[in-house]
Amino acid sequence: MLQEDQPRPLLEVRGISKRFAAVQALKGVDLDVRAGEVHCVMGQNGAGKSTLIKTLSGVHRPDEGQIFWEGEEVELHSPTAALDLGIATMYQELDVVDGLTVAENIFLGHERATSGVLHVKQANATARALLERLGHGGLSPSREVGSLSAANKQIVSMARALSRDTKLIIMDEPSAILDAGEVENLFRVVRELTGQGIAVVYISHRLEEIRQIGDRISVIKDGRSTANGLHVTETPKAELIRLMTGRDVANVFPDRTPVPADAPVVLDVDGLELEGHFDKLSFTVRAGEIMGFAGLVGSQRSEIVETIYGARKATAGRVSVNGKVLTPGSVSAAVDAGIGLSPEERKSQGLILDEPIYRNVSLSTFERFARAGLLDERAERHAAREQIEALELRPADPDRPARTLSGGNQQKILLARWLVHGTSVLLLDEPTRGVDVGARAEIYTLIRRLAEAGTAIIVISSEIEEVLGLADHVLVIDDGNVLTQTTASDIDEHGVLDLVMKGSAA
Amino acid sequence: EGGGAQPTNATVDGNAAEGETVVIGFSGPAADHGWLGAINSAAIAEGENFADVDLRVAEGTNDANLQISQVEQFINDGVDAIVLLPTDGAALTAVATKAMEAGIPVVNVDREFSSPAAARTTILGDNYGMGQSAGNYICERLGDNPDAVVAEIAGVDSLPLTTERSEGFADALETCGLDVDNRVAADFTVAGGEAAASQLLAAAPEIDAIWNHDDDQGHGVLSAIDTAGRDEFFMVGGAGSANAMELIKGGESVLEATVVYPSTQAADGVRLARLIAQDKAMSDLVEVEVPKRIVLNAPVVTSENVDQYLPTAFAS
Amino acid sequence: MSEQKTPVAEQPSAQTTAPSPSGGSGGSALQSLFHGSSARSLGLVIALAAIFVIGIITTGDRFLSGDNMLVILRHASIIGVISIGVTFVITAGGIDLSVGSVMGLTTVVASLASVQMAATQSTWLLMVLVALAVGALAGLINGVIIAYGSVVAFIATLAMLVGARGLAEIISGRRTLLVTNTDFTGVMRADVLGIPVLVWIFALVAAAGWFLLNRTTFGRRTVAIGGNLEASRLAGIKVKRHVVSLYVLAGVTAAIAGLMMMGRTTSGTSTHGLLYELDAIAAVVVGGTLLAGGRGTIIGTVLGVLIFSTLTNVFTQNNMDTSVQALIKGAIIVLAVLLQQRFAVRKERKAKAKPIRA
Amino acid sequence: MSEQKTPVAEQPSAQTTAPSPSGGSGGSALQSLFHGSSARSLGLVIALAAIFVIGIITTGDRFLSGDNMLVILRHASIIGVISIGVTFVITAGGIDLSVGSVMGLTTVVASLASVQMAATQSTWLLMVLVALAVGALAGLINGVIIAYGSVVAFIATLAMLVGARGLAEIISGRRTLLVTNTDFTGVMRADVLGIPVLVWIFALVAAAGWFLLNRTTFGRRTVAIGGNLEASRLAGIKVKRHVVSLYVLAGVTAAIAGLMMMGRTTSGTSTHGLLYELDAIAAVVVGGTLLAGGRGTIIGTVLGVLIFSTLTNVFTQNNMDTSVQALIKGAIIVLAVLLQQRFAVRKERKAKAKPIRA
Ligand SMILES: Nc1ncnc2c1ncn2[C@@H]1O[C@H](COP(=O)(O)OP(=O)(O)OP(=O)(O)O)[C@@H](O)[C@H]1O
Ligand SMILES: Nc1ncnc2c1ncn2[C@@H]1O[C@H](COP(=O)(O)OP(=O)(O)OP(=O)(O)O)[C@@H](O)[C@H]1O
Ligand SMILES: [Mg+2]
Ligand SMILES: [Mg+2]
Repeated sequence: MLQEDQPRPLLEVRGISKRFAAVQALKGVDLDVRAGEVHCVMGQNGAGKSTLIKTLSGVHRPDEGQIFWEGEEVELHSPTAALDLGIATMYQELDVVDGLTVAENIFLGHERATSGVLHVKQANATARALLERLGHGGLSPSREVGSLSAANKQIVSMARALSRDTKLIIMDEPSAILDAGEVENLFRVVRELTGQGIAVVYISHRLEEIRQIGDRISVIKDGRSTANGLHVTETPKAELIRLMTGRDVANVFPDRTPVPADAPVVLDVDGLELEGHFDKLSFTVRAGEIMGFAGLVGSQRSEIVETIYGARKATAGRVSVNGKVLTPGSVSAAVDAGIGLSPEERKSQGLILDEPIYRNVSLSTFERFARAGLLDERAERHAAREQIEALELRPADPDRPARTLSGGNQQKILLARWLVHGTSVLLLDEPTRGVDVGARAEIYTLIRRLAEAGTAIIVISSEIEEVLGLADHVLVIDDGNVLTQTTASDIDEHGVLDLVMKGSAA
Repeated sequence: EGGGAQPTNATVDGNAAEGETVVIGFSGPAADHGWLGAINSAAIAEGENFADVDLRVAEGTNDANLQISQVEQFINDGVDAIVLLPTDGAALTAVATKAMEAGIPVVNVDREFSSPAAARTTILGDNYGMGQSAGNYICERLGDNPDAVVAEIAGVDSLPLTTERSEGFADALETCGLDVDNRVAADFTVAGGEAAASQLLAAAPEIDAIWNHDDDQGHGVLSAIDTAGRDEFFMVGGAGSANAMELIKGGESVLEATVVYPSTQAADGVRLARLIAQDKAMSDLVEVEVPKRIVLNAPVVTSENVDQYLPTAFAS
Repeated sequence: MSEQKTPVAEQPSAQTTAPSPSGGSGGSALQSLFHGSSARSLGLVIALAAIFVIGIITTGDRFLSGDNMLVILRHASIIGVISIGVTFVITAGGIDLSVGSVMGLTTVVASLASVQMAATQSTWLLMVLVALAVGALAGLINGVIIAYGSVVAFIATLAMLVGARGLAEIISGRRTLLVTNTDFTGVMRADVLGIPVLVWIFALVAAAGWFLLNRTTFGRRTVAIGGNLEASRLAGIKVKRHVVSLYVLAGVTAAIAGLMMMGRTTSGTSTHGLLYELDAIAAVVVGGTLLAGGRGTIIGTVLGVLIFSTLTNVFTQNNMDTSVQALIKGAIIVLAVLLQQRFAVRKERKAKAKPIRA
Repeated sequence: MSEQKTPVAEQPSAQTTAPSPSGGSGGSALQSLFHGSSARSLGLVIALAAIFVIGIITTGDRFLSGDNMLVILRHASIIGVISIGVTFVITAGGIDLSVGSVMGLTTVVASLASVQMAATQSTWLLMVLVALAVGALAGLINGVIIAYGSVVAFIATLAMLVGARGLAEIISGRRTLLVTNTDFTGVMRADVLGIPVLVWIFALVAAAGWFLLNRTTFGRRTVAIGGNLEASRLAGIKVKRHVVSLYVLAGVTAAIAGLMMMGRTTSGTSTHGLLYELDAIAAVVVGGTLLAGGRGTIIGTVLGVLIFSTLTNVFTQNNMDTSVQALIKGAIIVLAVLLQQRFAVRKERKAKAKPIRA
């Protein structure tokens, strides 16, 4: 709660409510943010964090409640209104335009121009300075954003927020697609900002990060404030988790069950090569084994699993599943052979946002619920519902369009898809990106359970801790090359970081 | 034009005799319906008839811009004569004038230029006259019944020629106190005629006479009449296709008559262009030059005179 | 982020198109299916009713007579069959501009003297087979160019529009070929239970289309591909193959429409089907199928076709000038879409009013 | 992320279309701008060159003569100007089917006796103003219906296509109106430095279009809206207003084309511009502008227009049957797009071969 001796808050939110069609996303949320602080907003998936910040950035109009900016009540009826006040937002979903250059993206909406004519040089120079300040001086301002990796797009998005004359920067899960090194860099920038008196509202599901960077914390649960302005240093982790989830979660990785020595090799990757990305890659994954891919963002881990899956056509080498060699470049062959992929960008690669949950769950299997091409929706729905319940997907309504789910729950849909399918190899590209603590533990348990049932699993994660905690074996990858292959217990976070730092310096 | 020599007025045989080879450019609208298809085919056939004619045919188009550039191309190529059936007479006047100024005689077919200087010779079907002929025929048949219901199925309504035909029709009907009670427009196609006619028949439960502007779309019109099972009226066609004339000859159809709109205009144009380019004259005229303007008749073909017209009718 | 490639106009509707939740208690599939489109269809039904009322007011009983209704239906049937095929293509996020042209081509080939001669010697079904084969082949070419050649559907089918018309002209020698096979015309021009065969065909194709789109894996794949092509591909759906089959389907409906046209006009010519592609797309989109793909409704398409055909009928009944018709038609297209959207929004609002807690 | 609503055909090309990074060392903006489209334009230049070679082989020097080049350019100029406007609309993810129709309407209104009379009494520029006003107004109506009425652009402009043609017919009484103002026709039909005014206008509009698209906020926002509408909105761009202005722009280019047509034909009629919308869209997309929006190229559009117009010229030079022409044209549309994609892919491969770590 706001203390009497504190200065007037920069931003004050009182009793904000917001309803979408059938969902009451916010039911009276309070928040106060002071200049120069990092204010963390926490809550489970679907708690309403993104909705809250969208009301603060003028995207959604709240149904009820008031917003005060520097003590004055304001109405934010458009993104421009918020930007004009000095509120800049990095949205959870990447908000860059692929067809424009880095500099053009940064200045989109407030272009460096005289009567409409662009100052390309000036914009590029300013952009370069901004990028340098963000520790990414190597990113060319004239490069087209469509050719950048997701992490670099995030940098562009941050540069855009910084390019405005802002007093408050809202970051909705900025670290979700960043690796350890990038997160360090992000924190450096955040500290620099707060040093200048700029306030930062920071949303993340990574509790460790909050401890490192946050000053105060507000917690939202089911659209209601359950805590407001707690001091980070005074709030134990367990307390936070209780405030978010209403219960205790042991946020530990499930115990490993040793892979039997005679477990058969399920996935055999032999001399796989994708021109321009990686070459001569060989490794095997045995039944019941979890293989972790560690590495920096941009180390081509996604490309590797996508090539195994046939989504990209390998230029050389072969992939076999249970001894059966797969047709290169054919996803359907891979799926038929029993491989499943949960892709990196779930919205664009994974989900049909306007279709109901159950159809998203059954996207790879609906043929199974058909006789002579005629769908048995009852059976399909039943199978989907089982997984929805098993994964505690919220809302548990199979007919709700996937678009209206929170990020973590959308991720669960993808897992449910392959659970219905029952694959023998599961490729998980960033499976816990944007997933809350509670759900994370559930997903870890689930992955482990699948492994115990004999599934061979590859997990890519930018959180080294997660790779080490979850996997049996770890491949440390840099720029498409395997630096080390080792059992997870033989290496620690620093070991991995040292390896990749050395690798990329070379 | 024509060089220095005096045109010669040879006999028909003399005119047919092979002369120096002339290049004739032909450009017309897109052959998107039977009559225009026949116009094109007849022109090409006429060109092939003469060993001394090298006929260049430009892509049929309904776009004045494209047709202008085709004529410009003919001018550049220095053809000996141009036969032009314009998509729109007024729109092609300027470029035709340019051709004439460049010394290339232009034979204007069917749709008249807005300036007499744009063509060496103009050969026209008579659209207004065509409507008049149809109207007069209907007047003759129904003149004693001022309450008679007359319907009209026009062609492409956006074309000026359709407006002319309809005006001629309305004016002729007026002379016997009739008017057009129901009017629909099709698009010169079979399908369009069918669609328009079936709607028309539904809208007018009792009809005495129908004038349909085009025999090609008339095939569709007759299908619709057949489908509706109606026969209380008689119908007059337009353009004069062979199919229509066969039906008139057979006498079983509601189609009693058709107004000829010559589909050989462009072929005539090619002939005249050849004569002009070779400095010949029209053999049946005493005049030693090809005339400036020829308006073709729009006769009504009935079962009585059909045999006379069948040979020149076009197969749609 | 998903808004990304949506056409400009989609922006606000994207918010309102989320199919309504069918209630926390889990309504049946049937229920949810109808729910989704019924609100939009209601707008169309109202538009159609309004046109009917105008028809009745201006022309009285004549408009409502059984014969006139059959005129409307017969007129709707040919474009209707094409529209069913186009609905599938558009639902999958594609477009087919060549249907009218392909239809013309099928009528020309099936009316060729040689084909008709062979048909007379064997059975009229031969003409049907030939037409279907031509339509399927044209669709196959479209599909392969689009799916395997990665040419945008708009351009690939535009090329087919131009090319098929040219081919039809060459084959027919730019003449109208008469259909003389009386078995064929007899069947196509007959009535069954007082309803013309053409109308029956339309009804059958529409019913089959509804079933295919809503009840089969084929339909599910179509919607999935239109909703998110990349996700469908990564889920293991053979996207390219399916896309090809969609254009083949559109080609086949064009061929069926061609056969109906041959029956209706007893002729085959390259001008059959001129500009039908625009009429079909207009009917499909006015009907509520998303031009961007991911949502398709056969019922909406049928209503869309009926609206246009009834409109034409009312115009003719009132002996209206063709230019004025065009002006009014333009206005009505916009109004019908606006009306349909209004209802979809209302539906959404109602859902808001009785919140369902998940 | 961008795949979602992309039309079916985009799938594989979406992977290959990522413009090449212009090098980590930071090439100049100009360099990167040209880089992006140059690979695709190369394919077009090759296609154009191939048509030229065929022209030269089959017709020799006559084809290459300056006069013939001017014939090609004059023909290209009118459709070219329209295509520039359409490029903007398509780049923003929209479409405008009404440009041809609106062009016809502007010629009719500007050629009305009353307008010409007033122009004779004052200045011929009055006719220009009237035409521009009509075009802008039509575009405004399109834009408002699309942006504020949320009607899909395809349908809204289809309605305008039908409606504007009807209105033009009513106003002109379906007659061709003669342009008698000799000041106007004098200017429009003149040559400057041996080049026709029409060609100058095309060159100016194209240059202005290039500048507007690549060097101004307006252009960059157009790309942004086509590429990611939601992101554009979040960045504070007034998306609706911008969309309206895009359709106004297309209307204005249609009006300019109308004026050129009036100059060229010395007439105004409702049939001017018939089917120009399809020609323009074909030229724009063949030129390399993404039909789904988010990438536009004026240079590509100009090349696309020139390809079609040179092709027509070569056809006529060779006295080719019109139906065969249609067939070949269809094939060439597909080939041009395939060729252009091939080059884009090659470029991409090259870029991949030397990965750049940012
Ligand atoms: N446009 C929308 N339409 C309908 N419901 C929505 C919409 N946006 C969000 N919701 C719903 O509002 C609730 C809050 O969502 P929100 O995205 O704010 O959650 P979040 O706290 O950001 O979750 P996460 O951590 O997963 O990002 C969820 O139940 C979600 O399904
Ligand atoms: N379309 C593209 N064109 C050119 N380069 C690209 C393209 N997409 C990605 N890259 C580059 O390829 C590299 C790999 O990118 P990506 O981020 O997908 O790797 P990753 O190992 O999967 O990382 P993550 O840890 O996020 O999974 C990066 O250097 C990126 O800049
Ligand atoms: Mg969120
Ligand atoms: Mg990746």
